Amino acid sequence: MSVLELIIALPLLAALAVGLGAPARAVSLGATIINLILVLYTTVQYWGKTGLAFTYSRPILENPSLSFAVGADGISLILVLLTTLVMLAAIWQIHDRPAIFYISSLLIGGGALGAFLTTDIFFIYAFHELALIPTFLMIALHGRAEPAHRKAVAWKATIYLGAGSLVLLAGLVWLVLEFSGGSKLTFDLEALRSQARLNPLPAAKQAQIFFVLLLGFGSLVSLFPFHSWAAPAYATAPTPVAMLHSGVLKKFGLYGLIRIALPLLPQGVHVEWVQNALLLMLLGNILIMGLVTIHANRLDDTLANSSVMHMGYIFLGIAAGTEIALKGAVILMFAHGISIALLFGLCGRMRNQLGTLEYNKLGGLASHAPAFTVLFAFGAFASIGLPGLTNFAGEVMIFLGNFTEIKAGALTNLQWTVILALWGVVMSAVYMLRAYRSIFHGSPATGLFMIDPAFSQRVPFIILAATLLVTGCCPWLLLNLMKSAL
Amino acid sequence: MSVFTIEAGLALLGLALLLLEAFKPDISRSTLGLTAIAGTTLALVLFFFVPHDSASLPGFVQPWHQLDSLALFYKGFALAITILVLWLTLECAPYLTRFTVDGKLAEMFSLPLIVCAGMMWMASARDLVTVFVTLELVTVSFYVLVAFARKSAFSLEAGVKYLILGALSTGVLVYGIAWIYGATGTMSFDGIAKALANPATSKTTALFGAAVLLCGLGFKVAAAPFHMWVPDVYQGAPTPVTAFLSVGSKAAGFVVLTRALNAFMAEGSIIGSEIQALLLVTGSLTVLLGSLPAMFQTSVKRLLAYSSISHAGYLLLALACRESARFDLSSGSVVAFYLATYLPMTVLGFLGLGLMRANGLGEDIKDFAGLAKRNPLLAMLMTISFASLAGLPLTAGFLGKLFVFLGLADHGYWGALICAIIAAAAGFYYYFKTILAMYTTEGTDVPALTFSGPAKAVACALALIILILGVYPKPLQQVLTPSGVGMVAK
Amino acid sequence: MPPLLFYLFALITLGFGFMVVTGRNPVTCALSLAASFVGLAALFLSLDAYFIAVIQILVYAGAVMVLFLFIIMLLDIKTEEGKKLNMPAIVSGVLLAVLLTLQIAAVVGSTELAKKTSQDTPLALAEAATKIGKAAALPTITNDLKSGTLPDAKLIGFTLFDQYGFHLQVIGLLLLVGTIGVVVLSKRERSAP
Amino acid sequence: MITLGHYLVVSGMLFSLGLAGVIARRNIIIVYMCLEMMLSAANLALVGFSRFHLANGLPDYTAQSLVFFTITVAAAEVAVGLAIIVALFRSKQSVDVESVTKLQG
Repeated sequence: MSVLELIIALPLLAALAVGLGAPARAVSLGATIINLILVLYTTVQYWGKTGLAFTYSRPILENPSLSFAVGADGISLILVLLTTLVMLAAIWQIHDRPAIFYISSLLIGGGALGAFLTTDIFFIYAFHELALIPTFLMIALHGRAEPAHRKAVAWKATIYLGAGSLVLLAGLVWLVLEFSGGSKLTFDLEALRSQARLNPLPAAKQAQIFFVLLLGFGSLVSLFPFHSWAAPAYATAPTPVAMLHSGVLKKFGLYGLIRIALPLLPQGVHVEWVQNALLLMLLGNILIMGLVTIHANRLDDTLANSSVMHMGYIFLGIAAGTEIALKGAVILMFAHGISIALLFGLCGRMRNQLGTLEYNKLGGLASHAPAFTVLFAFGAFASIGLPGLTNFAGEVMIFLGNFTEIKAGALTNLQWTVILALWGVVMSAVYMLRAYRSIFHGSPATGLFMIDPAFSQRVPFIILAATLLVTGCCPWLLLNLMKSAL
Repeated sequence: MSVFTIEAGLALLGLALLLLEAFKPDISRSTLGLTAIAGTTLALVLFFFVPHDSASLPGFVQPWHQLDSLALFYKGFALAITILVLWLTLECAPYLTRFTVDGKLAEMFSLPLIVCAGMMWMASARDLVTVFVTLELVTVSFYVLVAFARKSAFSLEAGVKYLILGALSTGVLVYGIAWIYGATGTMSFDGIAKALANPATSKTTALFGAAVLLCGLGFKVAAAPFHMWVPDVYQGAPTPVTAFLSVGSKAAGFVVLTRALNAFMAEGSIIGSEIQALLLVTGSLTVLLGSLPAMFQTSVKRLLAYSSISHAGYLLLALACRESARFDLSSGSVVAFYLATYLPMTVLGFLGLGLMRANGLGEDIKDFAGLAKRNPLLAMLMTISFASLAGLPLTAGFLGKLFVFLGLADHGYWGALICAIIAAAAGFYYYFKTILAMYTTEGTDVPALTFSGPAKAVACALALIILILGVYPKPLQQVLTPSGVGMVAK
Repeated sequence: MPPLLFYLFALITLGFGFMVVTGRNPVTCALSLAASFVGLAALFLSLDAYFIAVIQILVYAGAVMVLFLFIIMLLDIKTEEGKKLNMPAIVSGVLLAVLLTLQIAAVVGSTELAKKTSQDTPLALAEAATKIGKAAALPTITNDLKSGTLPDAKLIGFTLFDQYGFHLQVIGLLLLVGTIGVVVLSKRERSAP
Repeated sequence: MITLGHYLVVSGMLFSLGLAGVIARRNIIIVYMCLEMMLSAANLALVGFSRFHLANGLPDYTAQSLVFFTITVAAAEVAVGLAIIVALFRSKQSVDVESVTKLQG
């Protein structure tokens, strides 16, 4: 039994225990903290290593070859670290809620861990689906809106994500069929990779498959124009679900592109029509969603839309495909996950205490709740990309990764896109600063009163903020993990 | 002791139960039911220990029986579903007896035994005559079973509809057999395969016969466009019978279909490619016509009926994909695997419906509202069943669908693949609609719902099987070996 | 069979069949069906299937038709006079029937086998006496064959009991199930309402 | 001369007639009669083929055995079917297809 299996199993077993009536909060928090320790231990063990480590495989079916195979490299470890941190924060901040909140958080987190740590396409896909179900149910049942409205929102997300998953399944099936060689079908990612190295497909075919995968993974990550489910879903979702889905689960699509699509189809993304399509779509994410976000009037809308917008940068890293840009993309995935979870967590608290999130009804909270303000500032400034916080490192690497070689006098489409995308950073600054100012500064709005949470309630947010600061100042901590992962 | 002894023994047990009830009218319902269950369980246990080679069969059945892996698999399958159906009948008995004559249920325990024997014989059939007589034994028994709760207008109407369409399909089937016989001069599957490999055989005649025969079988397995009877009959029939129809009768139809297609599509068959195209079109149509209307159903029993049509479509698509170099699962293997996973999830679904009925609830989606509050365990089990029927990963239902998709993609049948994917997406919609209803919290000021200990045990066992097979399908590995179930006789 | 007789009996079969489909009075329909089956039995005779022809008359025209008539009389089912016809169903039924007939005619036209007459494939009775395997052990069959008569019933009986013993058992079971079904479905409740 | 084709066409026409009746008629008993017609048509085709697929110079008796089974099965089906129809008539006082409409569809 590998330690990775334990990491995957722990939250799922905890969810089962809570479902059978164990004390919800104690079991969930206990499992999550043990999990965090295990993940840190694993990361330390991995330090200095390269490639896939801690591999372990249990054959499940011989024909077609299917096995429960686990393994971790730098990228998966970073995402696993992200998952456990966000899980801890999300579960910790649950307050006075029925057990189903704990169960669903554990299931979403456990599903994400499974998706990041298994190396068999079948299980990667399956664990992601496992994590999606509680998301839908929680939005539909405990969302923060009228029943009819939240059901509509949940259905919209279900339809987009369900359709995206099926397109993804079609793409994965295609991959498996193409790369299984003459021998029997296999779902093992490593076997497929070695096959892809030995007999690469022609570029045109790579492009077709890559595009199908891009549509599938893309709609899971709210790639423009398949994004319209995301903002209402996040704005409506209960706080822990919003934190976990936008912070962690959404990264699955990007992870899939980096771990599955790029290594198996290295030329796919560089074929011109695919790249241009991807660039157009991600510009849609950055520019159009940026403008939409600026016009949002409520904090949850701003956060939800900004979460969609920031995916554009990560796609930009994937579109470039260079090593620096991809590492930047991974760092940005980590950074975005932490910062958006922090913001959604704080946003949920505000909604509980104030009952409203509309900017024109808020103001002057800084004087009542200084600690809260500082924590929010960490999230907001990280989201803008302030140097010293992790997001900055990621964004810079992505932008630079696109300029590794500049031919005299001619900028490529990629580079033009980067230049346009830089305007997105300005937009982020505009909406985040506006949100920050209208909530925390100015004259206190009448009838609103909010105090700092008790210290024990602050802990989850402090952990997230500290992570942003530490990895922001020392991005090499993360970079070191990914030495040869790409 | 041979397999045939077990089959004949089952039929005799069925008759014995009838006699018992006739001569001892005061015998209790549960005695009868438990005897039937015990007998079938004993048969299942014995089935694993008797010799499995054809030489062990008595001489007079040997020419008509084959005991290949396909037959053995379906025989075990028939026994398993019969045990579950008998048990379900016992569980639903208090409700069912309100609609039967004098509150008697004896035939509900004895006829399934005869049906089971018929299905087991059908699985071994080597020629069309055996197929015909065993199929009719099963069908006629089902006429009686469907209309059994005759004091309920629903059951009676379902009986009439099943009767008319069953008889129609019999007529079509015999006409198809006639033409196949006319084209090939034989009724044995091996002989048909041999004759069809001979270029001198008249292609149009053979094709016409095969198409008519497939239409006849299409009725039995509810393939489009012969699926219209399914929703009405499934909705009207008593719930245990519906479960039996949707799993047992369908599996029996598919075993015959597998055998017939192995003959029609054997290597070098002159009509192989046409039959394959026919299957693809029918399969695509069936998945769509099953899934799309299901989205608009308000009755869960009807919804399950439509979903059963759509599952038949996936099975037909699986049959269309013969093995290739890369995808070396024979279509028979995939069908067997799919049916093996289909059994626990469908029975669990109908079990839930039956238990709700027994508690005085209806079968509409609105009756499911707040089920999670009334009985969290039942809600969880039903969720597992529906998630698996929808084909969610990590449940048994996913793997079967995945193999169908793999087969279609491998052969490059993109049109059919797209239809299958659309149907799967629609499936997610209607199953989640029901699941959502169970967990909804509005207006759930209703009493709790109880069910018995044995019911709990069986339901939990079924759910566990669904989950275990979803992540660890190895127990079914034997079904999936290339030399396993349903290989084309080469 | 002379062509004239064939056409006569085919006309009887199809003509009365048509009356079944179109007749308004159920009694007429049932009697037409009986007549149609008599015509069909004559066609069976012309195909040297004497035994089948006889049971066609005994079982179908006799037993089954009586059952139908009995039920019609018992339930006192009136004619459909005055009820409106279901036009879409009629149109689709007729259309389907015409298409199917044309299809069958086309298939028949394309088959070499269908062009054979009974003179092309004569029965070789005397020759068969030596070739019929196990049945040759029965002197009644071989004697009949040698004397040039077709021992139709004997041969069918031999086939049924020699080869299809298992199927006969199954059919027996089926008839029993049918009997049980009839009892279950039509017996009156003990406590009459 | 009368060929096998003649018999097959007659059988096909009888089969189609029966099918048309099943679709178009509303009286369940007559629908059931039409079903019997279809079965008989199939029997005619079987007997026709058996006469022309000679086995050892005799008609092929395996096919005629099937006809024997079909007729038996048809008789059993008629019995069960009429019992169901009688039960339906008792509860509804009608044998019209249209009266079977409690189930949606």
